[in-house]
Amino acid sequence: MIANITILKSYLPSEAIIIAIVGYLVVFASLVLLFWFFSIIPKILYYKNRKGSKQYQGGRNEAPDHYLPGETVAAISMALHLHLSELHDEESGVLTIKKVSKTYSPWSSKIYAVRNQFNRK
Amino acid sequence: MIANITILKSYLPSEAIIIAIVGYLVVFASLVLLFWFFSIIPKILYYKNRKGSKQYQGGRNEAPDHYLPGETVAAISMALHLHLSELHDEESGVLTIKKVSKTYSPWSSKIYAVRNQFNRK
Amino acid sequence: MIANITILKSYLPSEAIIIAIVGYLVVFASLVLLFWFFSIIPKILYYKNRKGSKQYQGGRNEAPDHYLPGETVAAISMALHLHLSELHDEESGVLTIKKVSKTYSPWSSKIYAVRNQFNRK
Amino acid sequence: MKKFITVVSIILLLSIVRTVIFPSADRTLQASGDQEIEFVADDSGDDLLKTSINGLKQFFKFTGFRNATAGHIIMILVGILFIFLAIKYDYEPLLLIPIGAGIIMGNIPFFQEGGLNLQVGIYQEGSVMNYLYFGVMKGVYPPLIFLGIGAMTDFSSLISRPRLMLLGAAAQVGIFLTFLGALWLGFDLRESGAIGIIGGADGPTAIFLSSRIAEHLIGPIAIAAYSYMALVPVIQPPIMRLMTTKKERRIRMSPPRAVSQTEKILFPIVGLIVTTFISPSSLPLLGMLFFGNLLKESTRTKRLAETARTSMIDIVTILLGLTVGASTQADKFLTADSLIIFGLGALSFMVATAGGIVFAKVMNLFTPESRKLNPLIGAAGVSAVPDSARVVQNFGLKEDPTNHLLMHAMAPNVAGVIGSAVAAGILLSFLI
Amino acid sequence: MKKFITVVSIILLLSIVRTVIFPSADRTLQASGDQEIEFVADDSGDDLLKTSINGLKQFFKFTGFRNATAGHIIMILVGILFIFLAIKYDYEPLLLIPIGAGIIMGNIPFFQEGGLNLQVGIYQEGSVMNYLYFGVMKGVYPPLIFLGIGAMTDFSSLISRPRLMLLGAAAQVGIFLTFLGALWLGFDLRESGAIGIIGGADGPTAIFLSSRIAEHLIGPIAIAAYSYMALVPVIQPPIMRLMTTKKERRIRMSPPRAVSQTEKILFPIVGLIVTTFISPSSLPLLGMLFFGNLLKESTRTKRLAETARTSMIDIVTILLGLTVGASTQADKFLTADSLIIFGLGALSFMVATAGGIVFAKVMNLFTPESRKLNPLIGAAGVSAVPDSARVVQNFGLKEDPTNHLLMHAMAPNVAGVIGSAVAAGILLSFLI
Amino acid sequence: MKKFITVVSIILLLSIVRTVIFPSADRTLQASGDQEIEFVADDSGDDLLKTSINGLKQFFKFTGFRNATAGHIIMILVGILFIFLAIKYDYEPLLLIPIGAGIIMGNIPFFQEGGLNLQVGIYQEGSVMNYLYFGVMKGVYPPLIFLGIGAMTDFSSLISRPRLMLLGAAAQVGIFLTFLGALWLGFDLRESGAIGIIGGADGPTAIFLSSRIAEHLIGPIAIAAYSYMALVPVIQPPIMRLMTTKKERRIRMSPPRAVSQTEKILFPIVGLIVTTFISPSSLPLLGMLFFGNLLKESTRTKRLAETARTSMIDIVTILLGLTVGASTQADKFLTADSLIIFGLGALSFMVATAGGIVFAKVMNLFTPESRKLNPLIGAAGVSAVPDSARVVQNFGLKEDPTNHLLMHAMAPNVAGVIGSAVAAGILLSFLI
Ligand code: NA
Ligand code: NA
Ligand code: NA
Repeated sequence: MIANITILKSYLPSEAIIIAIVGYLVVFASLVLLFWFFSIIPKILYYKNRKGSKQYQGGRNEAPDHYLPGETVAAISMALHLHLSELHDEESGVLTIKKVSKTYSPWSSKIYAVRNQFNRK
Repeated sequence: MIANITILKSYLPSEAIIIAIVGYLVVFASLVLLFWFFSIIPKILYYKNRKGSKQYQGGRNEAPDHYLPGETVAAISMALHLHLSELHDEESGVLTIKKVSKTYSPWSSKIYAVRNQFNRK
Repeated sequence: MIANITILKSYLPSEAIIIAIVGYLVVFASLVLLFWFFSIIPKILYYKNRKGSKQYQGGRNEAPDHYLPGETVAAISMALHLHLSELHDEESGVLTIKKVSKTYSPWSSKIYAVRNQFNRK
Repeated sequence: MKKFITVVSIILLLSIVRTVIFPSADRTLQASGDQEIEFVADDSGDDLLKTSINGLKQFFKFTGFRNATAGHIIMILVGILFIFLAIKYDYEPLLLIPIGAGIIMGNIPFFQEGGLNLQVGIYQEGSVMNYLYFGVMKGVYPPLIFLGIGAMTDFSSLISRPRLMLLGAAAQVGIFLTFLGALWLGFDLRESGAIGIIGGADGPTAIFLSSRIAEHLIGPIAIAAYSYMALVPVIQPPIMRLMTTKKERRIRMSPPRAVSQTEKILFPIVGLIVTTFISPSSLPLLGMLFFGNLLKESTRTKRLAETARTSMIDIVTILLGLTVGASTQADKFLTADSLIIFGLGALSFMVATAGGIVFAKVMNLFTPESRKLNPLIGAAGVSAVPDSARVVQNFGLKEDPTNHLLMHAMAPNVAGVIGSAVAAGILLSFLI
Repeated sequence: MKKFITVVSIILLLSIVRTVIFPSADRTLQASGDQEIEFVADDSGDDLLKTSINGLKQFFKFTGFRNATAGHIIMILVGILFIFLAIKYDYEPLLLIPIGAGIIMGNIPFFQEGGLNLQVGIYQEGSVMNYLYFGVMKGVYPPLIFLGIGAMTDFSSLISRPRLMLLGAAAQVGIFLTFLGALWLGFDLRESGAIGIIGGADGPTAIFLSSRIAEHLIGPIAIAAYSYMALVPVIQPPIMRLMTTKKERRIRMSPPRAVSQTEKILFPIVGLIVTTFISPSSLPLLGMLFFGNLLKESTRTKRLAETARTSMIDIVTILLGLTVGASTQADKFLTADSLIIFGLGALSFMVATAGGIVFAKVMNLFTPESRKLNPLIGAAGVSAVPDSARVVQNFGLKEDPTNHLLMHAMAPNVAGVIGSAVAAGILLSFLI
Repeated sequence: MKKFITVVSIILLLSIVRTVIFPSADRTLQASGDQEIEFVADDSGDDLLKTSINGLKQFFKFTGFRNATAGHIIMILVGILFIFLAIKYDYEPLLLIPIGAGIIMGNIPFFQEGGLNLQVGIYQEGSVMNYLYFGVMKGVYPPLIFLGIGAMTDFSSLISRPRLMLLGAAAQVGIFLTFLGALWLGFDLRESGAIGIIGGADGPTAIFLSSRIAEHLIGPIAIAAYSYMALVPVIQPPIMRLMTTKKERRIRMSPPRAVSQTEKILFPIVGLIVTTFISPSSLPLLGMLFFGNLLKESTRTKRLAETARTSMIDIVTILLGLTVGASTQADKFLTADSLIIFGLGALSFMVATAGGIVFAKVMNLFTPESRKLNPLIGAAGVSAVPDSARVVQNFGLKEDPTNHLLMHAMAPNVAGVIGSAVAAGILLSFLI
């Protein structure tokens, strides 16, 4: 990196290099800060919950009862995902089905046209 | 009211007091006019209907057949309302149910994320 | 037409007549061009399809299997259309049904009001 | 009781605030000194009742009762008529109800003497209606409506029998003859072009063209276009009867062929390029129309097409209808010009209908018996989608209850939309 | 490996491009010469680390940490409080969450010394928030919200018993007394008018009026109006207890009559004409309200009504809430005026509640026993739809668990919306 | 027959009107006298056919056929290619189809010699496209898109394992190296900043930043960003293969923990405050992103979130895609700069991918065996949500068909969006 910078420096104004370095550092800083917050927040919430009613926590988080190992769920989710990505999205899936059920004849598309266009403008 | 005004007058420009009085009167005037119109309109309509076919009126207004005493309906409506206000609104009710059926595992929210995000932008 | 133009000419600037003639010709030209394109395109596509896999064409166009004579479909579509136009559009049809099922009592409209207005603004 | 104490404490607090922050309370009087409230001239009279009456009088000056003219009342009645026709006879309610409400709103009389701008009227700078009218004046709403129309129109009837497109071209004769007629009646070239487009029987196109070349006529042109579009079931049948023989009206047409999805995808792309190369000025309208259709037919962007043909077009329709209606403010609208425009509009719809029918008959001269056209469908070439296609269907059924012309009429019907947009583009490039 | 080669080839290509197209690479240095990056003053020091630290310092100047003041922190906490109240207690969440988020966004501290415009703040020209705020400043959003409200409101409770409308008029006394109170506290006439409208208990109306006559107070007025609308369940019950006897609270009202669809269609048309003839300046609000209702009741334009009450109103609500929240930028918002406005706002809600109740009692004096009103429903006349009707219902149930007042309270509730819009129009015509 | 009489009467009426109202019909000639229609120079020739041919010639001057250049044709073909790729291979169709259609519409050739403004082109004042392009030029559309993205994104993958956020930071190295590369190739500082942001792999962010600091490059930068986002499945896998060992690619990661609703609600609030305190200039993007997410997670504003992620984002996507596409008008777009920008864009995507992977490997050095990261998920840090997460998943499955990385990759994927928005903010505050 340093070597790189030395090479670049002959071509580049140093303010640019500083902008790049500072910029990259700050992007890190902001996500590190977020990381730090969200490492702490659950501890605080958990601490609060432990002190509060046990039931509350249960209400919030029924997971333990229905817990499924992550791998299983991942597999399920993948199956779901592949299924969904085949249909592009739920909505377009629905529309595709409609469309198929409508193209039973050379005329069908016009029925659709009529239905749509009678609401026109 | 007059006493009030006298006290205020030492502090307030009289145009302000007039604006207030005229303003309040006019608000009343406009709603009194509406009141007057909608006291008369049903009479005109009813008169017209009575002269017209009896059937027409029946078609418009099947209420007599299925009439329920107001108190009963109010009770029903209140039950409905309390039920609905618990769910915030129909829509959010639906979504809440969906959400519940989805949080069966620590992973579930991400399935949702995947489904949503694959349509992204 | 020519006679017409002669009569008009005494009243009209000739540029206007030219605009009208050229304009009308160009409207024709653009639709003739489209006509010409879409007379040719299916031939190209059909030629390509004939050279390609027969199955592809089948997949695209299941019509032959379920073919219905155009007259029949037209009749069906007309029935559909009359049915739909009676309901104005699908949506309003649905809403009409809802409305009917709601006007069973003098109070009913207010239940609706409550349900609607609790989401207000 | 707790609350009563709260009230009292708030009042006390506010009193303290007052004396601390504003030691001299005359800030009010000074500030109001330069405002133009003049009804306190007889403040010295000291009679509150009398001054109040003066105040009421002053107020009355601002009411609609005081500022109303016969024109306002006439226009409000017209607005009510539009709403009545839409509700009672279902004439294009999606347009006539917003326009009717707009006419009423645009003709509520308000005080505008001495150039006082209360920011109420659609022509007053800073009013809400004026901001919403911007989309009409700059021609932004019509292309957005075309986007939605494209996303809801199925062009397969056209694709399957492209020669029917020519009927959509033929009916545009109404545009050009009306253009000449308007000139002959004394309108200038640009005004005549905008008036001519009423014959295109297409509301957004008419608004778009007039916003570009005759802004001051947007109101009457738009109202005429939409009125006659709503009245198509009244205007067209007599012309159709006059121009066709009984035998012609009974001609049966063969069913169109199937159209593949590839052709449907190609149509908007080819259509966009071909029509706008010929008439680049039609780009805002035709570009959007075909873009919307591509969103629909691509099968990959269903959610965009869905939004374009529902919430997007609805929002624009509401705003367009309302502001076009409101633009009929009596003092600007009730002129001899508006009346003449209405007369010309009626004529142009009749001429366009006749033009389509005649051209269908001409085409039949060059067509073998088996592929003859029923000349009635030429009447659908005026556009006014889909009402004129419906008129053709119903008229055909009267002659022969088994002869369904609806599907055949849809082709010239949508071609008429393209045709009038091209015509608008040409007029624009000659007259801008 | 193939890709590695691609990378290398692209780099080579770019290098060639560089030497061919820009023979002298100093274009960069020249171009950047006139830019205002000053942290390279000690470039001569040549120590990259040192310069980097300078860069970091320069950067720090721009962060919120450096520019934050106590005001920013207070306002961010207020924003969080709004969000908390909305989520925890369900107080008008559709408004308080956008407003709360807006308050936070409007109070992120940014560098603006020396007039530098980073286009971040809502009051900085060219910023995105500034563009979105346009709809608030010009009063365009409130009428659009009224359009949606009209399209979702059922006025049949009003139509069936029109005399309940008067309660909606009576409660507007809060507006005019607050107007006088604000004047007395030293605000000028226009400011007082805008502050008074808080007593109308209607957010869009308050924003609309203040955008016209006291633009600099939009923030505090809107926040006060929405805050107290959310707090109606806290503010109203004590007043209701104070002003009514146990016997009055137990009065049962007879059920209203059925309303025909014709009446429902006539209501928006007649309502529009009557109210705006009296107060033409209310046209933007009441015109839109009744137009929306006509879309709903005409039964012919369901799709437009549906869009108006869903996506259209939602979009406007998001933008309105967000920008109204963001307009509370600490340095403009945290003033003594804002505090006084909040105090006056609380009072005006109480006065309005009392006004409605008292008037109901007065009406009872002239009413036969069988048609007596339960004075509690007068409290619903403040508007704050539908919360104050709910408060009445719950309060009534406490006295008599079988006496449902909700339906009766809806009538003054929606009449209150009309009443405060008329009041806003009158103030506008006097004070603009 | 009745109608025939009507026609005749209308004509008669109009004739009378003409003679009464305009006694001298030369109003037309006068009015048209000052218009610039010059093709009647040889009117004296009196030969209508000849003059008509002149008219046709005049018309031809305006057609696309006459004004087309090679550039226009090339760009139209590019537009068709975009549409083809989107439909055939499903590459980001929601973007590529509007952009492709926009490219075609923006490159329909029109007459603009002598400064004549036909109001057709996107860069011509007063054209519809120009009005719609406003939202791009002023950077208004991108924040609205972020609002919708926030309302559809579930951040729980991030919340449950916050350290994965760092991968989203690491991949932004592409931005800063591309920035330096662009400078080195001769662009000035601002241009280089805008070009660098292509490496952020986030279309709205790229458009937002370039609209602020390099307006003239919006077109190529946006097209490059979206093109490479669509091509992520082609660009990333070779880099992923090159930078990882077989063993690394098979690392299995433990499932994340459950996330409570409270944490989900806190995330947008804390995220908004933290990131915009560090980089206030990112407020328009990140503020909207987190606000949208708050609407979603608050559970109280479902209807607003629903609208934000459906009709609102769809409308903005349509307008953004279309106008960004149309901004590629050949004479402004086909420059050496655009080519270089495309080259740099490709490089920056590769560098960003590598940066994410390398950083994941570095993190593994400091991580106990049980919590090791699969370095492939680093590649998802470039953002390009959700395509790059999908690429990671598919690539992982090739190595081990039971190792699902999708869920793990979502975390750096959404963190990458935040990271590039922060980077955009920093560049903005340095370069504005
Ligand atoms: Na037409
Ligand atoms: Na009120
Ligand atoms: Na990124």
